[in-house]
Amino acid sequence: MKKSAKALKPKLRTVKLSELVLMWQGKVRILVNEEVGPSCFRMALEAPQVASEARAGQFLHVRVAAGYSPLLRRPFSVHRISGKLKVESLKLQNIEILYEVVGKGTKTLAEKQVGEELDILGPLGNGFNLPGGLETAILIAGGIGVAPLLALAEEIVQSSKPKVQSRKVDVIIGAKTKKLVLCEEGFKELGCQVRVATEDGSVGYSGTAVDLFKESLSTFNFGVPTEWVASTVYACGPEIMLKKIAEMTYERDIPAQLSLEGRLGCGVGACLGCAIKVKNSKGKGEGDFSYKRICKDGPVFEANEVVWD
Amino acid sequence: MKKSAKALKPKLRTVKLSELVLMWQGKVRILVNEEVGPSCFRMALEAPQVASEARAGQFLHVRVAAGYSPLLRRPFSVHRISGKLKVESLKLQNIEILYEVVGKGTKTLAEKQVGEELDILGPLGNGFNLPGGLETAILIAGGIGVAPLLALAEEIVQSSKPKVQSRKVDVIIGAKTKKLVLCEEGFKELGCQVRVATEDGSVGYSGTAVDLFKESLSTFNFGVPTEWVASTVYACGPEIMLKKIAEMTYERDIPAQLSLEGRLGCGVGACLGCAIKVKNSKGKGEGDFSYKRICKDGPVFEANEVVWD
Amino acid sequence: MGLKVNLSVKVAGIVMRNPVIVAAGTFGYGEEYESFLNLNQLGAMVTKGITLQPRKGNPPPRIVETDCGLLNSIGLENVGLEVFIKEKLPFLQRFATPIIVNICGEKEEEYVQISERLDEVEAVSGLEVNVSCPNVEKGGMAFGREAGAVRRLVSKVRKATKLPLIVKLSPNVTDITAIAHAAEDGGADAVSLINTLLGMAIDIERRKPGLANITGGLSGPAIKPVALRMVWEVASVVELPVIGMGGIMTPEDAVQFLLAGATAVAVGTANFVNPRAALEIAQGIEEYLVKNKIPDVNRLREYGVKWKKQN
Amino acid sequence: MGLKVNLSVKVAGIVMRNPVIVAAGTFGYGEEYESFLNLNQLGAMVTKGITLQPRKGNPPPRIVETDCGLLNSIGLENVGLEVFIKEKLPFLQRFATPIIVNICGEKEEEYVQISERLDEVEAVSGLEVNVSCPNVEKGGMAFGREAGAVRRLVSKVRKATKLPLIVKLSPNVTDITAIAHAAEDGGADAVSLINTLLGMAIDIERRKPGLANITGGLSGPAIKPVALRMVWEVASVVELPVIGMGGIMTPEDAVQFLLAGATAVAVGTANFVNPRAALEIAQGIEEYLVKNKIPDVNRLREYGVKWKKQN
Ligand SMILES: Cc1cc2nc3c(=O)[nH]c(=O)nc-3n(C[C@H](O)[C@H](O)[C@H](O)COP(=O)(O)OP(=O)(O)OC[C@H]3O[C@@H](n4cnc5c(N)ncnc54)[C@H](O)[C@@H]3O)c2cc1C
Ligand SMILES: Cc1cc2nc3c(=O)[nH]c(=O)nc-3n(C[C@H](O)[C@H](O)[C@H](O)COP(=O)(O)OP(=O)(O)OC[C@H]3O[C@@H](n4cnc5c(N)ncnc54)[C@H](O)[C@@H]3O)c2cc1C
Ligand SMILES: Cc1cc2nc3c(=O)[nH]c(=O)nc-3n(C[C@H](O)[C@H](O)[C@H](O)COP(=O)(O)O)c2cc1C
Ligand SMILES: Cc1cc2nc3c(=O)[nH]c(=O)nc-3n(C[C@H](O)[C@H](O)[C@H](O)COP(=O)(O)O)c2cc1C
Ligand code: FES
Ligand code: FES
Repeated sequence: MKKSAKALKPKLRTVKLSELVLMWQGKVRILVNEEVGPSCFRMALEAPQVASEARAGQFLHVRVAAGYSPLLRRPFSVHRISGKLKVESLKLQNIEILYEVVGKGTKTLAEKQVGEELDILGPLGNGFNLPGGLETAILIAGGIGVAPLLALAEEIVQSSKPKVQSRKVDVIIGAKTKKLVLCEEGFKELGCQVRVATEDGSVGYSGTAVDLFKESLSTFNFGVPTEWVASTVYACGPEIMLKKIAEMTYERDIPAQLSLEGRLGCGVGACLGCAIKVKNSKGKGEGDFSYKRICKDGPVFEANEVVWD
Repeated sequence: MKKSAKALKPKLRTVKLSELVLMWQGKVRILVNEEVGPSCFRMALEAPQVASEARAGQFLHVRVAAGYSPLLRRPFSVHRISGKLKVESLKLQNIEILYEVVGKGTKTLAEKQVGEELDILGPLGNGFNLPGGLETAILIAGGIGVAPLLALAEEIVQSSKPKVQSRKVDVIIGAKTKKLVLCEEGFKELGCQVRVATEDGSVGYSGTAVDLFKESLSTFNFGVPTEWVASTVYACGPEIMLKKIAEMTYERDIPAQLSLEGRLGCGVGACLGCAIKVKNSKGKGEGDFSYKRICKDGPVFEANEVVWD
Repeated sequence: MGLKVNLSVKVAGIVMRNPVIVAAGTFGYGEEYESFLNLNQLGAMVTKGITLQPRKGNPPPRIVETDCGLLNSIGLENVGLEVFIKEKLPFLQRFATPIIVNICGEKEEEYVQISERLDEVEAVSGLEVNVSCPNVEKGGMAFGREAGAVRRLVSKVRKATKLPLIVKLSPNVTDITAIAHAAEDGGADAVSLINTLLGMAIDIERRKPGLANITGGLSGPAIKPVALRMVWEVASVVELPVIGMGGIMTPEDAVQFLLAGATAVAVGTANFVNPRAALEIAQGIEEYLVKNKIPDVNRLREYGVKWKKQN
Repeated sequence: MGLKVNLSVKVAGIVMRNPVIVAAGTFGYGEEYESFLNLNQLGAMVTKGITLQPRKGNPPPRIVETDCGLLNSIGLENVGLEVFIKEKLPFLQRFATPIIVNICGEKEEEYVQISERLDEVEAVSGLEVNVSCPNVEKGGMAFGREAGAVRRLVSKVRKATKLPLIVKLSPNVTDITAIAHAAEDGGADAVSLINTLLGMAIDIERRKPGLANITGGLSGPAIKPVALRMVWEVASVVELPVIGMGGIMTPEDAVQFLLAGATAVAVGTANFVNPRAALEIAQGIEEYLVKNKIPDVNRLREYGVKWKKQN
């Protein structure tokens, strides 16, 4: 299985899309800021300048307060690009983020009122790659990790409409408990096949998203070797989950792209604060690594290039 | 004139009232926060613990934001004590402040919504003194300086009701322009005689409150020497105005009490940050001074003890 | 709160019911805060800096707020040693809380005289020797900023009193560990740090310094990262217990200092914002210990000393 | 805007259209910010610190936010001198803005080699000699913290290049004027200050330092009062022009530094918050001058030098 898959694996990152688009900074209006789950909010912003350029996997760098509390911007993945009109020439209007309140910045964000303005920078970073021959996309979300994956599902479904053969999107949503399962409906509306895993078994599979993915590998038709060729795993979630997915996909030679998090400073590649260890392409040994920037070289990385500590 | 007045002048500060009352810290609810003039707001707080203890001239030390922006509390004079019920035993309910937006802290305060909570400390400092024989109180307010003087007018009017011979309250309100004349109605409702001065002459006397006071001295019946005995000037406003009033009242031997401002730290007398130069009682020479604390020894000072730089 | 945890610490032989002290100059002589909290619940109280003679202090403005910080140039205004003993100490003495007197002098001899005098005063539990005040013999600030001078001063004071000696270090130095070592060599029982960072503000409308004295001492959350680094550096190399301070506003801040190696912490500027800050911080430390199943606050300082820099 | 005011300044012989520079390490190699602003409108650009060989930098986490501040321990990750010249400089060269290269070495000899090499490179307008980077010959940090070492290094670099030399001072010293004098004696054309204050943060949940490298450099509004004080101290005693920085976020902050005695200012952390910060600050300085009827920005620095401390 390993050999044949490797030979046929599509090459990722031949085009760095973010380098072709313009980044934008400015104030945008908040259209929606609603609680969609315990401590989880969906925020819609009127930002045509960004919406029309953004791709799934990219992020917005948001200044949550005018003063210095907090001082730095906060990054949030593009969750949904909406307000699209059916006329081809018209641009997309709105951009959405999905966020969880975990600290000062997200708390401040959650207190914002509809109609207020928000200073954003974006779209930043590299989006997910859709290899030419992609047939099945396996999206694995852990907790708030669904945020960029819904945008990805949208992008895949949209890109597969006109001429290309319809692409299949399989989604696994993992969460601690039933109430924290986000976006199930959203994926279903797009025609994705959705499986849910909860750690407490309150709905769906009882276990983590990774457990469910592992089981799916053998029981569902993910597992047929020839299919891997045109399948890619896309995952976003806690580091421990991503690490496990990286190991599993590496062992089985499944191409996988991960959307990583980390502490950002500038968000544009200037401060070198968001370093992540990656294997040197030329390198062999364990110690041969270099640092990449999450914000600029990522936040989407190939699973097998990341060095986990 | 000078001699006779001096002999009869009542002694101030025989009782330090603030030392008898308890200070309180806690969160109180905002009942009103309305713009009453350009950049001027009136805020009412539900604070029975403070309202029942507070005296005119004392202040509240307000934490305008939960974070560190700004870091320190902001002081505001007791402007009005309201919600009093006619039953003797019931305490006062509400306390009001009147403030002008001049910087970060007051801007944040102006953005507060009715129903929100505010962390306050108070009542702090020494209030105005009402000497026993007081017959005429001359209140001189410059700009936002009306804030403590309305509370004082209330206190004088209330204290003069039962047995004491009715006290006269003459008020001079000075402001840059008509729109900035605050509380005229409030004083009138209390039965005070009110004169207004505007620097641009848009209403009332054309000039400053000090100019009007000076003229009043000779043209109105303030000027009869024997009357001074039982008259006291109470003033609050910009430093330059207070300095001039101090000079004028000193020359004429009129007792005067000033409510001073300055930068406060703790507000309770602990940090020694709010120093103001005062003449040493025993001292003679120019150089013989010591520092008092605005927050604890003031904010009301006798005009003739202050050393102006 | 299932677990019963120990909050009590011992610094320089002084036993405190909890590790939270109120810092010198930020709690007056105690009486100013009596209405707001039960002074018996503090770990210890440190007084405003006391000098031999009363001091008027600096002209106003003496304080300016900065972003997340406070600049002060009080200039050691205080009632002087004798008035302190007669008029201020009797109030403080009513409480069970240890009283530490922060002392300062213009000359070594003054420190010695103050220490000798306080040695006879029963109510005093210890001395905090402030070696970072202006106007001292060896050319102002340079005094607490030079290891030799600190060693000499501390050893002279050491001879003058049997009281526990805490030496309060200035952060305005190249290497604070050298100063801490000097204090240790001189015979200190503990060190406390940091005093304020020298800073300045300018009023651009008047085009003048914000403080009459031009420069002042910076305190508050702004200095916390610097304070924490210095506490860690010092606690890693000296044997003495360390009292950590600088920008502590919350229980979480205090725990950071304890993890860095401090035995106790002091709360300064936070008192101005919240008079009950010290008590709430002590409570919060207790909750942290319970939540993390750490039975004794003295365990926290074992963490920091193990961290070693690679380069 | 009635009055036409002059914003142009000259620092170390480098003429700048306005006094606002982007600080080393906070603006990458310029290209990262090109989408957001017209780089031609900056007073000058300072590059990320360049070393002879490429450097990987420190392990993550490399940054932590603090109250009004940012701690970083990037560890001088950079592409190395030759790659910088070949791959990064050509981009920067397209703009009319002076390019100042921030250089750093592990040994004196490295600084000398870098300076010699850049002396031949036409696009470079000047060098900023970073004497406060870790891992240098004389025992790390102590290097830029000791006057003698600074004097020797600067005089060696001085011989290696005819380029204007700006020496960037560390604030982690007892007396920054002594270091500034040393830079002056060594032959510097200007000094820039402050670099970051050494600080630390601790994660109380994991009970570990917030940065992998334990300590890091503090920047942002938190350090402004300290920076301002040091700029004022240095500008009051040295003849050299001073580039002031540390926590400048707004035009008002920048004016404070100019009044304190700086000839130009640099904007660092603010770039992360607002990529257009440097331009908006330059504009705001112009508005301040117009409003206050001050015809030339060079007048501002005449204020601070007149302020004298009483004690
Ligand atoms: C490219 C990118 C995309 C992201 N997209 C989303 C998204 O779509 N939805 C969403 O909810 N979150 C997303 N995040 C995470 C989000 O940015 C953080 O949760 C947020 O910045 C926290 O801010 P705060 O002020 O609320 O918390 P803080 O007060 O800053 O931190 C709270 C706690 O979380 C830790 N922490 C904060 N940020 C990080 C981090 N980046 N990595 C590790 N620990 C951290 C802190 O150390 C602290 O313990 C993304 C992050 C990145 C880098
Ligand atoms: C005892 C007392 C009672 C007061 N009562 C009232 C009141 O009833 N109503 C009211 O509107 N104001 C009152 N003030 C003034 C009020 O406290 C300040 O205007 C307020 O703190 C400003 O906060 P800010 O954050 O908005 O302004 P900041 O951003 O702090 O300052 C704005 C500008 O004002 C200057 N400034 C701020 N505070 C002072 C000060 N205290 N003295 C001199 N300059 C200062 C600053 O230097 C700056 O230039 C009182 C002050 C004191 C000491
Ligand atoms: C207004 C004020 C007065 C101070 N007076 C003294 C003093 O007299 N003696 C002393 O050793 N430290 C003095 N300090 C320093 C504090 O004790 C403390 O070291 C410093 O403020 C840092 O702690 P913080 O950030 O919690 O305030 C003073 C600090 C402030 C803010
Ligand atoms: C992420 C980061 C990287 C930095 N890298 C360098 C550097 O390579 N060389 C240098 O001299 N200073 C470096 N600095 C210091 C800045 O140039 C500046 O002196 C400091 O940040 C203070 O200014 P600020 O508060 O405006 O950021 C760096 C600062 C930051 C925040
Ligand atoms: S956050 Fe600055 S380089 Fe990535
Ligand atoms: S404000 Fe602290 S003593 Fe007055």
